Amino acid sequence: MTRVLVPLPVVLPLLAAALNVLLVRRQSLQRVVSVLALGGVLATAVLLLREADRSGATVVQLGGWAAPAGISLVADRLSTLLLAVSSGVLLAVLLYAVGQGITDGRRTTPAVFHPCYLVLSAGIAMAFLTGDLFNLFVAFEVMLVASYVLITLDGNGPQVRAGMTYVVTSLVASVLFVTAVGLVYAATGTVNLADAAVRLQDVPEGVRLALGLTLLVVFGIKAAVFPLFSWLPDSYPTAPSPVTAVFAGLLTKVGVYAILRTQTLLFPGSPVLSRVLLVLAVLTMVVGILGALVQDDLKRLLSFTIVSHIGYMLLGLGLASTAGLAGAVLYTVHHIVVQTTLFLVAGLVERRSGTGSLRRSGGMQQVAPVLAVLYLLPALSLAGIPPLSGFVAKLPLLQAGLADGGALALTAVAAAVLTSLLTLYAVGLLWSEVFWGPVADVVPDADRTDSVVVGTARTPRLMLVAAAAAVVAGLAIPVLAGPLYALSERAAEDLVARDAYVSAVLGDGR
Amino acid sequence: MLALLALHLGLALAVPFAAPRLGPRVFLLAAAAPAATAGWAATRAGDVLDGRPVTSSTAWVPGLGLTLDLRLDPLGLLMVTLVSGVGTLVFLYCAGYFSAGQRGLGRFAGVLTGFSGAMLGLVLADDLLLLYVFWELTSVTSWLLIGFDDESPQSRRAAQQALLVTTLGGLVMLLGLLLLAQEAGTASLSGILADPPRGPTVAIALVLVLVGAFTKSAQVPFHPWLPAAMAAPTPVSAYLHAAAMVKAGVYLVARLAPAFAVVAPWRPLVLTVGLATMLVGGWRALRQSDLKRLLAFGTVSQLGFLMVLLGAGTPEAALAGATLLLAHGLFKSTLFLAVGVIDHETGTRDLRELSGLGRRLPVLAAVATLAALSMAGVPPLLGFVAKEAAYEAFLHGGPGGAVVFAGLFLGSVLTAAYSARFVWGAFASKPSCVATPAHTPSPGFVAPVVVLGASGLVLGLLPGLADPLVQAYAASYPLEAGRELEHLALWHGLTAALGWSALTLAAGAGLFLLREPVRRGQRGASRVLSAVDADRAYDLSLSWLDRAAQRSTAVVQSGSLPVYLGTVLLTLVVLTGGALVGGTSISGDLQLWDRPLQAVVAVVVAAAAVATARAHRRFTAVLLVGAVGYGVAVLFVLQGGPDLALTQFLVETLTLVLFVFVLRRLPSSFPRSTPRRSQLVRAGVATAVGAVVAAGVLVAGQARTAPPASQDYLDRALPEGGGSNVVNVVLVDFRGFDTLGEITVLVVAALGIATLVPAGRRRPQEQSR
Amino acid sequence: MTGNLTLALLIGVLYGVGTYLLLQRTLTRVVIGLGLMSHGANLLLLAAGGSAGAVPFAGSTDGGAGAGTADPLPQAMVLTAIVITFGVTAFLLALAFRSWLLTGEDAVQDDVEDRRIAALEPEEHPHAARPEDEA
Amino acid sequence: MTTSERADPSRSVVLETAVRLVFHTVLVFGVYLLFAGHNQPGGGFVGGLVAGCAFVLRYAVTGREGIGRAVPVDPVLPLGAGLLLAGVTGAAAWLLDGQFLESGKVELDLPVLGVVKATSALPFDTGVFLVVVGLVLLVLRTLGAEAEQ
Repeated sequence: MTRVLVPLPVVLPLLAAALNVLLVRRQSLQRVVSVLALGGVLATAVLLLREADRSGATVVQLGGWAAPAGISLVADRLSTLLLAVSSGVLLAVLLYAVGQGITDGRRTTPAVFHPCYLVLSAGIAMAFLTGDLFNLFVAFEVMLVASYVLITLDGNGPQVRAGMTYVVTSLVASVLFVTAVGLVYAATGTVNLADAAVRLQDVPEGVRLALGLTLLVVFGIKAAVFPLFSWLPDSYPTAPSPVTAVFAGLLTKVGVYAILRTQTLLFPGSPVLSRVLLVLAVLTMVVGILGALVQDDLKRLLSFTIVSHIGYMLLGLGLASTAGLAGAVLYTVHHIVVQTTLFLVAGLVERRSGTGSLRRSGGMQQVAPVLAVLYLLPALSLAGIPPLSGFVAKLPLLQAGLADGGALALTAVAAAVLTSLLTLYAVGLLWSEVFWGPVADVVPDADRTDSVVVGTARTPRLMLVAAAAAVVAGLAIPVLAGPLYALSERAAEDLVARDAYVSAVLGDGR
Repeated sequence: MLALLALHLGLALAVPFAAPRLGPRVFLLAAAAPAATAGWAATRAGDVLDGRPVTSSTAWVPGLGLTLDLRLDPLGLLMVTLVSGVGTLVFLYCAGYFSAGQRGLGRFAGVLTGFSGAMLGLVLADDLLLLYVFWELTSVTSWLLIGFDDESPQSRRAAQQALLVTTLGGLVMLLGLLLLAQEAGTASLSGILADPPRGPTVAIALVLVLVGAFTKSAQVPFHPWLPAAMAAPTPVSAYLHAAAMVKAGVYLVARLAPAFAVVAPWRPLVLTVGLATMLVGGWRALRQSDLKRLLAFGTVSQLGFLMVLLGAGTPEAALAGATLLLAHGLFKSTLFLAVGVIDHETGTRDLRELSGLGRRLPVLAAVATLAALSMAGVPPLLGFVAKEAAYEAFLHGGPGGAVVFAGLFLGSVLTAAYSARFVWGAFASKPSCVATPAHTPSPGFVAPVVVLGASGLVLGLLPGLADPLVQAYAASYPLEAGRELEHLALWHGLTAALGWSALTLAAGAGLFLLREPVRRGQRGASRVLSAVDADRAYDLSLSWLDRAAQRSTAVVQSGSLPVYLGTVLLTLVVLTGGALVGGTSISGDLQLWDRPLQAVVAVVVAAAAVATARAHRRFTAVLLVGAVGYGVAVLFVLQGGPDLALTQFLVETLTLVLFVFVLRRLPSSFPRSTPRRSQLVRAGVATAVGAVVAAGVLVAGQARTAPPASQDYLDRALPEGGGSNVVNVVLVDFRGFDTLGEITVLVVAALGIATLVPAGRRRPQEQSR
Repeated sequence: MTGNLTLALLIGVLYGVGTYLLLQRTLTRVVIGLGLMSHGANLLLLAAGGSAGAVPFAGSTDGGAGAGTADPLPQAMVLTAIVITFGVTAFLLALAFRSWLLTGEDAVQDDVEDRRIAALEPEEHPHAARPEDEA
Repeated sequence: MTTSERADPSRSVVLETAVRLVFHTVLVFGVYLLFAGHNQPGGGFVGGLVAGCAFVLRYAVTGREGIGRAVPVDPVLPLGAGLLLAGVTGAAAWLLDGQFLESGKVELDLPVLGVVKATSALPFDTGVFLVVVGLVLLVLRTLGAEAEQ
């Protein structure tokens, strides 16, 4: 059964996307196809996660070609966990988008939205599942090209300008990715990750370090790591709300996943890489959150918090201990859910208030108390306020950092704590400006980027339900934190004991 | 105990929905939670005082040491009395305080109930991390409650200040708690206290924990948030900012002191900070005209007092501290609630405007005076009993010796003085102003105040009632054999402490009577001291933070794509290039070319590439880039890839066509290029990138030892893949998944082009709205 | 594996010129720069497969097993990369075209909000809301 | 470009006729490359690109309308169908107990033709071919048409 289940999260949305391309004039059918496909992906992902947690990594050799001749898909704990979480998020955002589309009656774009969204989902799944470096490049391209279209969906001025920044930066990252693949192939003669892991042992330390750092730069761009993040806050906020939400939650995490996977599998135990990661973690956290403090736009402020909190995941990775990795995994899960939720809610707030400007809004607590609650919970969670998911996810990172005890690790812990405080300051500022205060008069922005925003529009029920579901999912994380952390720990142990991964892919002969 | 917490949570979630129907009576519903808790605690009191604490344990995240461990012991019981006992009365008071039309009533009631639950959890938690959970929850609920009047900028600022300061402390404390748990090998509070770890790390951990306690209990220099928090409705001030939440820091100190007061920096730190707080608070209280702010600074002062007593680490001081904890909870909430009644009935709480209220509101005046006397330490009230015990503890060689005692004495004098100022300010008839008109409060509104005020008197007259409770806590200190703690009493005989008490009251009275010269002196002093104003320091640090944020963001977020790309490529140069330079070398095994023709083509391609950069006309540049593409195709042929070359050739042609489509509409020449210097910078980055990549190719290639994974493709392509063109077999079979992804890219790119450049004749301006 | 100096240098030149053009403000130049860099990357990938060799056709060389035959795997990967680059470049050109339609300029535009924030004079924190003691 | 050509009708007619002749030849060559690709240089991409070039040639002479006449389908159709075909071919292996994308030789015993052998690589490559052709057609319809104005 696994031979069907493992590729399904990629194949199903791809086929559905192809179908949706053909259904370009039948939007109601497109919706049905999309929802069914992503629902199927979610179900598959959950099954795969259960299977992976029960009996370790499941490997499918595509085309029946044993590794390293063909492409291997590997469903281990880490990949299936992230797959399951992202499928859920993708489905929730899809419903939100459908809700938005129904009421606003978009004329130009929905025909393209559905196939692109499904391709995005396929690309993300492909990136999580693949065990092949070049295929990972292809997965990134699949995901990215869909994101290019989605981010410029309305084709208006700000979107085209921001899209340019986004597309060009991503293309540079893609060229560098090909470069890195080329260098890895030159040094090892393989692009299969497990095979490369074995062969890299014979590669001189200096070359290995150079390869590791090159890949780090490549994925660092996607993951929005300091100093490679500046494209993100410029480009994400202009996209339509559901698109921003899914980008915010997922795309950077695919970069983080790629860093996690390649660094632990290909370059384990390099002290230099660890140190570089920790330094980058500190800078990413602090510089990112400082950026959030000076923003006036709702989504821009939140975009900087994405950047900042990527630092937490790097911190866990840089510590290179099982506990640190477990923390990084759990933090990734938390951040996917919470950041997506915040952008979904931000979209609702913008619709309701007619502006994304902090200064110009106010009193939303009186106007829309439900939105206030929907914002407050994920916002406090992001700031790591207990007992919400951000706290539960931050805790293992702090513990691991303190247990490490090194000067750099302790600095990183201090930076993490400072970032928590400043995040609270930032989301508190947003709360204070948008939700508190006298009710602001609605003055719709002149340069509205999201063409569907209608000031004080009633919130469509489906959008609200989708956002609320995301909030509830965020609340479920701390409730289920016991098993979830145990799972993250097992996933981290898999990452550290990479022999299991290697032999699962290459067969026990190696 | 978990059920009680759940009850709080359930009611907190329910009351906002009940509020529209019930109005202010919703507080009577919400009061069920603290009332039930208080009732439950009363039934368990016997067991707890007999040394059988009530415990419960539920798993949460075992991997992280997070456990829902709860434990009710004597100190917990004392705190529950304040949290739930006083809490119940405050809830009842709220029903009279708020009017039916109050905006946000349900929200307020819900958050207040939530706070009550969080505070209960805080004092019951027997797990360090669980304690932190509730600790931060009280901060958040306090933030929301202070910002209740959210249309006032003052409220919003005060709310933010309280949140930031207490959370800063909380986070520092979290690090301390984690270190402590790490050193002890457990996060269980009772476990750590039973077998306290020692060592330099523990000392650091304790300092971090104390920072948390200091911020929460408004100790110098973190105190300004507390007076500012008076922007909250009065019940909040009485409950959170007098009786319950601000005691959290003191509670934590009281909790840890028996085990850790002997560890090096604890005592000097706690005593210094506590005394400073006591004096600063008392001093500032003396010059307030707003009755609530007067009480707030009084609270700061008393919290310092409590910090000294409970952190000193002797059983005698602990006994006094526990007594004061109880006394302060009672008298301070009484006073706040009384101010609330005054504010409610007269519309002001400025003591310069109030006059003659003693006659108009006699019951309230009597109760409030009783509470103020307790605060001042006048017999026969509980405050007096507590202060007697405190003097007793430090007179006979307590920690810190004479200096600490002198500080306590001075602080108590100030306390007596501002207590007098309060009573005078609130109730006296002042010749300078007319009698303030006041409504008569309903009996239900004043009743909770009376109960609270009277309990201070009752416990003062019958100290035996409170004695077992505080004794049980003090017993958590190891006591030398044969030594016994004194019991609480009104009359210990003619002791030195009694003398000092009398002196305190006399000096306090003197200070009050001389209030005009004191006021002038204070004004002069405050001008000198304004440089060290902690509240200004808060504003300045926020300003500094904003400036730092603005500057750093201006640098990293310039908004310019070339800068971003330059940063990305430079990062590559630094990291990859650094690794290449630092750890690798190119040695031997190099050849100029595989086939000489490669060199010829390469020179042509390179020349075309360089010419591209120098081209002034768009079309020229595009043609040159096409030439580069065709040249690369030739190189592909030379390398042994005809398929590749064919594809490259066709793709290059189509790309050219595309360029032509787009360029047809653009001006034929590039705009003038930017200044020479910035071009030089670009050229520098470009050279570095080129060098790093070229070096990378050579170095990486030399590292190869094993034959490539593709070596058996040639053998397997025909028999297993069914084709002899190996590259095609790789594309559609070995690596067909790549190809599937690749055509997906093409499909989506096509869709994207279709949305950006619609085939219909619709101009973008029409459809961007 | 024997290094090929000519190819390495050419790759370096392509990356270098590509970078130089990428850092310009004219959109067309940026696109061209990306194109040059992609050419460089494709060559690099191919060079990573080792020396030039015979066309990888099954049965084209005696003994089959790789001796003197070019590595087919990098070729397949380069082919994939070429086609992907083509698709994405087409999209980028469409985007550039639309940008030109909207702004009338063939230039990379700075982010407006970033410029605004970078130009902000940091304002003093509002002390107004601070409660004061008795005068 | 186009305008100047239209201004000289005689030249346009000659060119158009020439291109019409070449057009079909190139198109057929593209299809040939698709089928030959598994054993000789070629394949779905190359075939598709060659066929695409045929359309470009045709477009250069007749413009957007000419393309519309030559291929009277929405270019979205080959795009979707190609992707679907490639994907379904890959998934069909599941029905035969194989891995995704596992190639299979199907031997069909047809009434007239007898036993016909086909590898699954062909429909897969045909999907690739269709997508490439669809992309070129779509670009001609949009960017090409827009630039014509």
